[in-house]
Amino acid sequence: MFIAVSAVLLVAIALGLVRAFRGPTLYDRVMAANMIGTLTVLMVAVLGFMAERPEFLDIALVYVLISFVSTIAVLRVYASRVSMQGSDRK
Amino acid sequence: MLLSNLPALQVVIPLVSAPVCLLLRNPRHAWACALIISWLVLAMALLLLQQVYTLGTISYAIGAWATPWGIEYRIDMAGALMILIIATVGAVTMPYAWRNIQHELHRKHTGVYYTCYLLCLTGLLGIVVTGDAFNLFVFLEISSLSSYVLISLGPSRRALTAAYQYLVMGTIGATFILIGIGLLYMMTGTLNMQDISQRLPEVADTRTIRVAFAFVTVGVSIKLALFPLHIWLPNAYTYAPSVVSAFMAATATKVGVYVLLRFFFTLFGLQFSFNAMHVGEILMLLAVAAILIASLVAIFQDNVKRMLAYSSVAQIGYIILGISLATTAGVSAGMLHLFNHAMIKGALFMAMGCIFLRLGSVEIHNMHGLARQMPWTMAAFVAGGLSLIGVPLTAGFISKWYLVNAALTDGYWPLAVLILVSSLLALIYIWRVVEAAYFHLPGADMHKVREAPASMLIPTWLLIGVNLYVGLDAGLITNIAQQGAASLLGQALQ
Amino acid sequence: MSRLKHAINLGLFLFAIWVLLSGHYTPLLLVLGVLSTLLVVFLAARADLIDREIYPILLKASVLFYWFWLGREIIKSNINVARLILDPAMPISPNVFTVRAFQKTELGRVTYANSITLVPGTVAMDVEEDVITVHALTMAAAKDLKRGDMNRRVCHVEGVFPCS
Amino acid sequence: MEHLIDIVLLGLLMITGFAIVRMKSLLAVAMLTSIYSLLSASLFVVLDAVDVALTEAAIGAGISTILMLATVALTRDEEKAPRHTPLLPLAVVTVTGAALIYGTLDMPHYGDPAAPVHQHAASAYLHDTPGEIGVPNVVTSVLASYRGYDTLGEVTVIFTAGAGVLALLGYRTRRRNIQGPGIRKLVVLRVIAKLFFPLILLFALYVLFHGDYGPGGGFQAGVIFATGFILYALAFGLGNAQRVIHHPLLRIMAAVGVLIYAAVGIEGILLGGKFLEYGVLADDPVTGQHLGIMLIELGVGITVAAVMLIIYYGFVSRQD
Amino acid sequence: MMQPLLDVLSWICLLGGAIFLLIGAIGVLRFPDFYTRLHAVSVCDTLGAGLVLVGLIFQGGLSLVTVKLLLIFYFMIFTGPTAVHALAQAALQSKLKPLVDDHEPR
Amino acid sequence: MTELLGHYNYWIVIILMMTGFYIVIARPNLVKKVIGLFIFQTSVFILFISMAKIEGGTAPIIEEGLSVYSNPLPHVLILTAIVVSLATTALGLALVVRIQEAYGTSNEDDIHVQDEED
Repeated sequence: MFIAVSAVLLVAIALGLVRAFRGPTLYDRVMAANMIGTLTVLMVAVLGFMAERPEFLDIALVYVLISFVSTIAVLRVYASRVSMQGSDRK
Repeated sequence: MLLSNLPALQVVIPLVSAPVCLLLRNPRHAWACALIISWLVLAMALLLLQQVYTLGTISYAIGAWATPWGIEYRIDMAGALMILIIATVGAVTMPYAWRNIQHELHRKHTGVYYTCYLLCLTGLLGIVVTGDAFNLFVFLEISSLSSYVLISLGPSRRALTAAYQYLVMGTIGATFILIGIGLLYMMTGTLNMQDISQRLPEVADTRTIRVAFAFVTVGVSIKLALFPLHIWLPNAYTYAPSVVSAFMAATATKVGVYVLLRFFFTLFGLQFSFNAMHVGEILMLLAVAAILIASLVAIFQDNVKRMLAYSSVAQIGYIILGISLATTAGVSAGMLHLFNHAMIKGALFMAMGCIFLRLGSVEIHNMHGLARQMPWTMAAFVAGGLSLIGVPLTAGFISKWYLVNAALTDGYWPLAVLILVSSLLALIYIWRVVEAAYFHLPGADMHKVREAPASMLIPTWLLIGVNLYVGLDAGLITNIAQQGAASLLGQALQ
Repeated sequence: MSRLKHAINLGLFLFAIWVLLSGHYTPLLLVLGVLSTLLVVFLAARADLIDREIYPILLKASVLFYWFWLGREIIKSNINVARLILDPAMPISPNVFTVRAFQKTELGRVTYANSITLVPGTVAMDVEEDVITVHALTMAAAKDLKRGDMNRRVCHVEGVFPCS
Repeated sequence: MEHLIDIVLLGLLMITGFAIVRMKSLLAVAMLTSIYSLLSASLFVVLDAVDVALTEAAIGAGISTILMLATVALTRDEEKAPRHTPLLPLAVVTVTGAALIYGTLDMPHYGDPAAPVHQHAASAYLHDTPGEIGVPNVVTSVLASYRGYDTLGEVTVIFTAGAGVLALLGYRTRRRNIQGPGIRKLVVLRVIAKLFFPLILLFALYVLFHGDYGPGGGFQAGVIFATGFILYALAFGLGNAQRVIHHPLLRIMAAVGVLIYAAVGIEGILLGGKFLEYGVLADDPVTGQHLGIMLIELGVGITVAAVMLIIYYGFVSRQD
Repeated sequence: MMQPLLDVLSWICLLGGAIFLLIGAIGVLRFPDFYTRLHAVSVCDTLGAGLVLVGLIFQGGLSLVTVKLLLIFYFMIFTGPTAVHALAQAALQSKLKPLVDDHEPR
Repeated sequence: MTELLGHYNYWIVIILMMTGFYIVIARPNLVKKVIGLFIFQTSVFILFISMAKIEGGTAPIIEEGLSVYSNPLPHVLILTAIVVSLATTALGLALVVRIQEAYGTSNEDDIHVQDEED
């Protein structure tokens, strides 16, 4: 059962990767990365149960936090650049 | 109690002082801290050398864990000699650094400079004393990372690109070494060098070990700037602050050579490295190419620092040539040259720093008539240059003499000719500077140039003094080099 | 004075989390837990984050009830969106509109905006003062949101009456 | 069955790698690098390396990606085509790869319990750790005690990076607390950051002190701690974050962490043992080990957190 | 007695979650523009992830594991929409025009 | 077949390493080079971790009732190596930022052109 779930997760990650490759905008890629982050969290949790080592959940928790912060950071760093360019144009 | 922990303290004391230096906001205090530590390190190095001289190889188990499980520090004669070289150059360049750094670095960087210098010193010492393959990688990275920073602090913007280029190549080299260590670990199950060398014969005939050997060799060759992989070196030495050039030229590549020796002789063993893998022939070929090509290129440089950098590549060729013979005579000649070249290049780069301080340039066409204004600096340069060429009564002559002897013993007489020819090339490039400084009429602004300050001249002359001393009485250092070579090769033959 | 109370509340909440996470109840780890909690509360105070109670609100009955309601909404709209995704014709009609948030506090508005985003089919694109720009996948989803059911319920939770 | 996941993940990694080579937009490449890290982190979980997975995720998907994006934001986004033909690099890569594949032919098989790697030192670590160190997580015991000296080197490496970034990028204190015109609109982010900031810090400390029992330790804790502050800086502006932890304080923290570590080692010498011998720190060797490991993990955590923030501040304060 | 029931419940949840995750991923691929794709991400973030976690909670029983899973769930519920919102906001700020259906008036 | 499965991991890892290596040596953009180094190093980490895996083993955190653990030593080494790679990445990127400020470009070829003009 866990196998089936992790297989589905892998397929979903692959689909997310396709979106990350195709873009077309940066935001699509960030979105794909964010989704892959979520899927990875679930994957780690499921793997933890599969290996019967639920200590793995700590890792999943860290992933949630890190992928959130890095998504936000990407957007903020990029947004500051966009607003900079905007002010340049004026 | 402290004495028995000397091997650990040798590395840990500069390590601890680096963060302390960062905390000292006043650059003068940071400098004083670094100065004291450098001389302390030299004192410890001498004590350690004396211990090894009397007691033989020292083994120190960090954390008191038995060897294959914990990390071992292992110092034999070759290691002690290396430590002495590093510590000497470090101690001599430190008093020199103050004026040089004030002049060449932006004010806000001076504090960080001393921190990074101490870290670099830590890394280099750590590489030499460790008996653990992975620990070597870690300290290699400490020294590399700090030297990237040190180089990037140079006065022109090209220092940044030079540092970047070095970073990329250095990281490739380090990663290659890491791959090699990984493969070795995979086949032997241990990281301790002694332990690996004992377990290696069982698996020596596998393709994995051969590949591991190749990767380690290529990786270390990048670090020590062996001929076709030297491209990072000229830029790095040219654009780094002068004191950094002096320190690095005298230590960093030398430690690279030492790592190569460790891997070839201690870890893989003479038998495997030279008989099974035929690394001797390849090294000899590359060394010959390095000596000839780099010397030729050096002749056409206008920037003297760049010229000295190419000359370094050529001199590394000599050292490698000695090693490639794989005889006690050859290796000890290589190690002797390693010591001598460290002293020579250190002194020459320091002389360039003096000139840069007063002249603002190290290009030959700006040096016309300089000898009249800066007689002591130019005299130091000439003395160092003579040693570089290998004129009798200088250190350079001694090591070349041993090198020629070693080559002749093995019947490689063309090598002897090669050494002679390349000495002529060295004569040409040194002469270009001498000609400009002594025999050309001074330029219009030359009368404003003054002699370098004593704080920079004295350290320069100290290294020149070592050169001349070795040239007159080479007994002690030759003895140490021979013992070092014997301990390297002897271990391999066991 | 109330800042201190908030700080104590935060500390208790964090310590509870620590105990739940830890799973090792040796004296050493509990002491470390207390120290960690104190450090975090200190930093949060330094960062000027203890201006109101956030965590205790999350455990109020009305909030739990709201979560329950929101969960049902989420499931419903999830099934809707899933159908849209799988439909070969993909009958979507994306549209953008604005809604006014009735909530008075920042926290309330954010709860509302995040609830909008949580429910698939609508995404809060922008929050400026009390105007929320929403992107909806279908007209139906937009209509659903415009009815203002969720808006009122968030107000309820916030405890701000009456909603204008 | 784990094999299957392993194979698929490696395949995905390979595809991502190729995409990174081909992609011209550097922002896209940075995002793909982050995905690459996440995928390799999951692979580490499959391969039982939980501590490594934790670190790789925190480093690769977190701070490295942020740094890469900050750099790309300062440079031009599009990558120019190389001027030289890629034939020589291609040849070099092919030769290197071929050599490595040649080397794999005599390797022990993947997962083979009889491989030499598992016999010598490793089995001793697994066997002796409960008795000698008394810590369930063998990775922690090897990291902090058996090979504690490597970890001292590791902290020094990170300290070097901090000093280097300090030298290269320096720091500028922001007077303006709020950056960009859009900060007013960040209300959602601000509220969520307010909610999460204490939780992330607490979680970092939890990871720090539970490294003995589960995945984690000083390094991971330091990174997570810094991440919490990065989130704060993102939501409330760099100026505010610098107000909470001053730059001089960061400098001190970076140095103090290394000093704590080294001091534990030197204390071992002063108490008559070897450098980094924790056994002599207390009457009972196992207690001494515990104490030593805890202290050095603390040192690691402090330095890493400080250096991460120094690096982040350094990069972001260049954005003007 | 309870165990088989819990198992069945957990399998149902896991399977359902997996299906929603897959659908969400397909949506991310199929939807025509960035803003519509965000809705598909929402599907993954909410019901997909939620059901999988609930399924795991049933497996874990009443223990610390459950607490950690709940904590993950809690984190996800807050971070997911915030990230999606931040994405939409950033895209809007950079003048990325949403695809709007013009058949029906606003 | 066993040969293939037994080495599959290593071969893919080698391809990954070479991908990163290729980026470093073939691409002129300085940021991309650093990214290449990052990929190169990360792939080496996978090589190490692969060799630590034991068939049927589990994470090396000792627990009652489990007997087969994967090898902890490579994990420790790679933890250190990850830190090193982060330090390298940070320094490399900091250098790129400074080069960009000094040269106005982060393309190696353009920098060469500017250097030759000096």
